[in-house]
Amino acid sequence: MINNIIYLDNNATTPLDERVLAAMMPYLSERYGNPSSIYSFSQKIKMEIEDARDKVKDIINADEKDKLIFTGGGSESDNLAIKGIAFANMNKGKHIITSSIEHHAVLNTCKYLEKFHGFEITYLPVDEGGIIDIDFLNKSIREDTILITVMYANNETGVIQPIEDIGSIAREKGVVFHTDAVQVAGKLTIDVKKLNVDLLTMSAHKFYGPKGVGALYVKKGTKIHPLIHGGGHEMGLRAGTENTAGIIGLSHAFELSYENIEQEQLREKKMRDRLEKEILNKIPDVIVNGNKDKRLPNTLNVIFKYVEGESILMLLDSEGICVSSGSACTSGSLEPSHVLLAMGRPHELAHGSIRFSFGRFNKEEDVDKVVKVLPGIVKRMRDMSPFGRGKDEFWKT
Amino acid sequence: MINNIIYLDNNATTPLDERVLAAMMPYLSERYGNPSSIYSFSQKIKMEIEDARDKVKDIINADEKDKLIFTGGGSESDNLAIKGIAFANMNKGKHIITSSIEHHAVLNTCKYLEKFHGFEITYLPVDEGGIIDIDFLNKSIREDTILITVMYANNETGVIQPIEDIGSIAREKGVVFHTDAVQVAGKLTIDVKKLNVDLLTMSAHKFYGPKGVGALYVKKGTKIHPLIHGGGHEMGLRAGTENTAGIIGLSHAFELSYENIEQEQLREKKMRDRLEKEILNKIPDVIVNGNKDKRLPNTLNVIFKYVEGESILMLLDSEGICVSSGSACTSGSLEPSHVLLAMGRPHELAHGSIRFSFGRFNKEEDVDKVVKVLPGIVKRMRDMSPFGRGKDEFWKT
Amino acid sequence: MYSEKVMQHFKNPANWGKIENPDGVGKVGNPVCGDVMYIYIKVENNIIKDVKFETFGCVAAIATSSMATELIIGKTVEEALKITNKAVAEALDGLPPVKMHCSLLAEEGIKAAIEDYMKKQKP
Amino acid sequence: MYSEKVMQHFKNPANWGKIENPDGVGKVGNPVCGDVMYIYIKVENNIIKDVKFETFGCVAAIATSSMATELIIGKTVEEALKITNKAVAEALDGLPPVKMHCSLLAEEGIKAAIEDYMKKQKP
Ligand SMILES: Cc1ncc(COP(=O)(O)O)c(C=O)c1O
Ligand SMILES: Cc1ncc(COP(=O)(O)O)c(C=O)c1O
Ligand code: FES
Ligand code: FES
Repeated sequence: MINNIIYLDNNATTPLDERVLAAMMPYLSERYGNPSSIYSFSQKIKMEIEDARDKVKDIINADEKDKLIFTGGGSESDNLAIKGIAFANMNKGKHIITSSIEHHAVLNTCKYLEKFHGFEITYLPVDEGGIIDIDFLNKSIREDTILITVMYANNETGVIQPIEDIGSIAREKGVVFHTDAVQVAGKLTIDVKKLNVDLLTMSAHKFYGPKGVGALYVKKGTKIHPLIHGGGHEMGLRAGTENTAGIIGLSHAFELSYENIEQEQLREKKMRDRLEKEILNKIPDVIVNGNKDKRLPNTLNVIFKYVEGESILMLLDSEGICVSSGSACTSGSLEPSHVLLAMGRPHELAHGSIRFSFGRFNKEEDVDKVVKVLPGIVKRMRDMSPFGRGKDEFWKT
Repeated sequence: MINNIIYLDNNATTPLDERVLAAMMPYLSERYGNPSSIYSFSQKIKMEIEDARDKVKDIINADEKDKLIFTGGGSESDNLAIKGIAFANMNKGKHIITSSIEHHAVLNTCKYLEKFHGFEITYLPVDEGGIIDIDFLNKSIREDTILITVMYANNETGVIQPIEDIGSIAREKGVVFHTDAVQVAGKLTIDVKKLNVDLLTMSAHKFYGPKGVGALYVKKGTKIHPLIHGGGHEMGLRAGTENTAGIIGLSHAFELSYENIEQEQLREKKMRDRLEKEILNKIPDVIVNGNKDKRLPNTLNVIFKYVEGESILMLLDSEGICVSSGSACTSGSLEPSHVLLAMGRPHELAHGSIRFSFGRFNKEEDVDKVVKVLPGIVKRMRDMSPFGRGKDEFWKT
Repeated sequence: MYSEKVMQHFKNPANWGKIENPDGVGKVGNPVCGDVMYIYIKVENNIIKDVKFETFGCVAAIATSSMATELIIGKTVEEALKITNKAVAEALDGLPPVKMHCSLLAEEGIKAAIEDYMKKQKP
Repeated sequence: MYSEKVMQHFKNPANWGKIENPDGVGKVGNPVCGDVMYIYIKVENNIIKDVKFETFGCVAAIATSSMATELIIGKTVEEALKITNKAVAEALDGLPPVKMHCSLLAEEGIKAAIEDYMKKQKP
C-alpha cells in the first residue's frame, strides 16, 4: 500500500486488493450497462454477474438451488436475514434467539423487532472466553422460536463460535439458523452444508473487496421476505440496479482469499502470536481477551489495565499505527464494549481494550514497530493515571 | 465512451463519467480506511464524506439541519422512506397514498405493507398524458393518512408530476410527503424547500455516478425508522460501513450534472425532439406517450402500432442501438407496462412501447443512425404481423 | 437471455407471410400475454407442403413460429400434430423460463390450422 | 474528530502528576462513562500557585484536564471556581458533541479540590 501507515485494523476494513480493483475497472468504465436491460451489451454483464454468484456459491459449498443474494453490505445482509425471516414467519411465532456478543447490525435489528414489532428475543450469555452457552441455547428453544442468529466469529475478540453444533440443534428442532460470518468470510474456509446454516452473511470490504457490497446465502426453500422491495432483481429478494463493479469485486476478492488460505492463516497467526508474546513480556498488567484456542488467527484483543483504550489508540495513531478500541462503528459512542462486558469484564476494563487485527498486507516489521513504541505509550498513560501499581487500588481483577 | 454502441437508454442507467471515476479512485486504493475508525487516516475520510453530503444538500437547497442519508441505491432510498415512515408512524394511522405509475421500488413496497403489515393504500389514477389527478388526491386524504408518495418524473414516459402542488396539499394537511426523484436528480434543478417535500430519493447511476449508491433527503424533524439497523452510521438512519468511493462519486457526479444544466437540457431536448419529429414523419401509426408539455427533456416513449416492443428493441440491438421497452427492471416479465395501462392504453399497445432516453454522451449522429434504421425495422416487423393497415383490424385507437 | 439459435430464427425467420387460398388457417392468441399468431397451411396427400405464419409477439414468439413451421414442413398431418411446444423450444436450444409460454403459440397455431383443414375436408 | 488543540494538549499535557502535601485534593468520577480525575492544588494568599492532575480517561478527558489546570493557575480561588466546562471546551476549540461530558470532569475536579482546600482552612 502507498501509505506509510502501519495498518493493524483489518477487522474494521481491508485495503482493496489491486487485483480486485483491476477486475472491477471495466464495470466502472465501458461496461456500464444495466444488467436488467435485454440488449446484448447488458445481457453479457448479467451473465458475468451470474458467474460471479456461482463462484461464491461454489466456494462455500452451496447447493445449485440455494440462493446467494448480493446486497449493499454486511449490515444489510444481517437485516435482510433477520427481518426477512421474522416477517415471513411471524404467523408461526415471534421468538428469536441471538447472543449477547453480536455485531450491532444483528443486535439492534433484534432490539428493533422487540421494541416495535412485538417479537421476543433471548440473548445467549457467553463464558469468560467469549463462547456462547450451548446448554442455554438448548433450553431457550420454544415452540414459537422462528430464528436462531449467532455470529460465526466475533469482530472484537476474534472468538469463533460452535456454529456446527448450533446448526445441528437448529436443524433438529426445525428452527431457521442464520450466522453473521462477516469476520470469517475470507479468513477461514466455509462449508454451509457442514455448518447446517440456512442463512450466512458476508461483506466484501472485510476480505480485500470493495465497500458497500455484501452477500447473503439463503438455503433453498427458506421462507423469507425481501428487505428492499421493487424490481425482480436478485431472484426477487433484493431490488435495485445491481452494483456491477461491486459484485464482480466481491466475487473476485472472495476467490483470491481462498487461493492459499492456509498459508496466509499461518503467516498472520505467526505475527499475531509474536505480538501477543512481546506485549505480555514487555508490559505488565495486561489481559488478553478471548478463548485462545478458538480465535481467528489474525486477531488480538488486549486490555492494558489502569488506562483507557482511546488514549492508547490515539498515541499509536501519532506513530502512524492504526488499531481500534472497541468496534469501529461504536467508537464515538461512550459505552464500553458490550462484548467484553458480556464476557464478564468490569466496566473500567471493558473501556480499555485495544484490538490488533492483521491482514494480507502486514509484514513482520509491523510487529517490530508496535513492540518498539507500545510499552512507552502504555507507561506514559499509566503515569498520568491515578491508578496502577503503587497508586490507588481502584479495581481488582 | 469506448463502445461503438449507440446508447439511448440513459433512464435505465448512465455511463460513469470519467471525472467521477477519477474522484473515486483514491477511495478504491490508498484511502481505504473505515470512516468510523477514530485514527486520523480514517477521520480525514470521514470529513470528506461530510463534505460530500453538504455539497449535495446545498444543491437541493436543503436546510443545514435537514438530513441526507447515503444508501445503497434508489430502491433502498424508496424503501427506507416508505417503510421508515410507515413503521414509525403506524400508531397515528395506516393509510398511504401513492400513484398508479410509480416505479416498482415504491409500488411493491406499498403492496408489501398492504399485504403483510395491515396498511391501506390508495393508488392515484393518472390522465391520458400520465399526470396524476390532484382532485383525487385531495379527496383521498384521511385522518389516518400518514404518507403521500408520488414520483417526481416517470421513468418510462418522462412525465413530470405537479410535485409542488402535491407538496402544498400535504403540508397543509400535515401529511408527510415523499417523492422518488430518481429520474429528475441530475436532469432538472431540485429545490426541496420550494417543492415542500419531506423526503426525496435519488440514485447516483442515473446521473453518471456509480451503481449501488443513492441518497435520501429527510427534512429535519421527520419521524422515521431505519431500514438497516446496526451501527450509528448516517445519523443512525442507515447502518453499514460507508461505501466511501460510492458516496464521493455520487456527490461529485451530482455536482457535475448541475454545472451547465440548462445548456445540457437544451442539447438533449433538441436531439429528442428531432428524433420524435423524424419518427412521426417517416413511420405511420405511431403514438407518442405522455404529456408533451410536462416531459423530461431527454425522454421519448413511442408506440409502434401492430408490433411488439421487444422485437423492435432486439432488431435495434443488432444495429448496436440500445433502447428499452417498458422499464429495465420489468423486462423479462410479461406484464405490459403498468404506466401505459394506467394512462389508458389498451393492453396490446402498452405491450409495444419503445423508450429512447438521451444523455450526456449522445450526439446528433445518434439520432441520424436511429432514423436510418428504425423505419425499416418497424416495417419488417409489421409485415410479419397479422395486423396493421389492410390486414385484420385487431384493435382500434 | 436468448440462445443464438433463437436470435437467428428471430432475425431471419423462415416461412413468414401468407398463403393465398390455404387449406387450413389457425388463428390463436396467447392467454398469458395477449400475443397473436396466424398460421396458414397447404396440404397435399396428407402431407404439409407449405406453411406460412404471421405473428404479433415477442422475439420468442417469432422464433418459435419460424422453427415450428420448419419442423412440420414435409411431415404428415398426424406427425405435425405431435409437435409439442417443448420440442420446438428444444430445437431452438431452449428458451428462458419466463418465455416458455411463448412457444405455446406455435404448437396451438399448428393444431388450429390442421383442425381447420380437417374440418374443411369433411363433406 | 478532535481539534488540533485538543490533540496538542492530549499529547503534551501541562501539569500532570502529583503534588506532595497539597492544600486541596479533588477526586471525581464521571457518571456517564466511569472515568476518573484527581486534582491537587497548592494555594498561597488565596491564589492558586500550583496544580497537578492525574486522569484515567479518554483523550478529551486528558486534554480538558490539561487546559483546565492551565486556566486556573495564578488565579484566585474565586476566579477558579467560575471556570465552566464550556469555557474549557471553548479554550480547546471545541469538543465533539458526544465528548462534551468529558469536560465536566475538569470543572468538577477543580471545584472539589477547592472545596477540600476551603474545608481544611476552617478552624
Ligand atoms: C423512478 C425510479 N425509481 C427508483 C429506481 C430504482 O433505482 P435503483 O435501481 O438505483 O435502485 C429507478 C431506476 O431503476 C427509477 O427509475
Ligand atoms: C461481525 C460483523 N457483522 C457485520 C458487520 C457489518 O458489515 P458492514 O459494515 O459491511 O455493513 C461487521 C463490520 O462492520 C462485522 O464485523
Ligand atoms: S411474450 Fe407474448 S409470446 Fe412471448
Ligand atoms: S469518555 Fe470518559 S471522560 Fe471522555
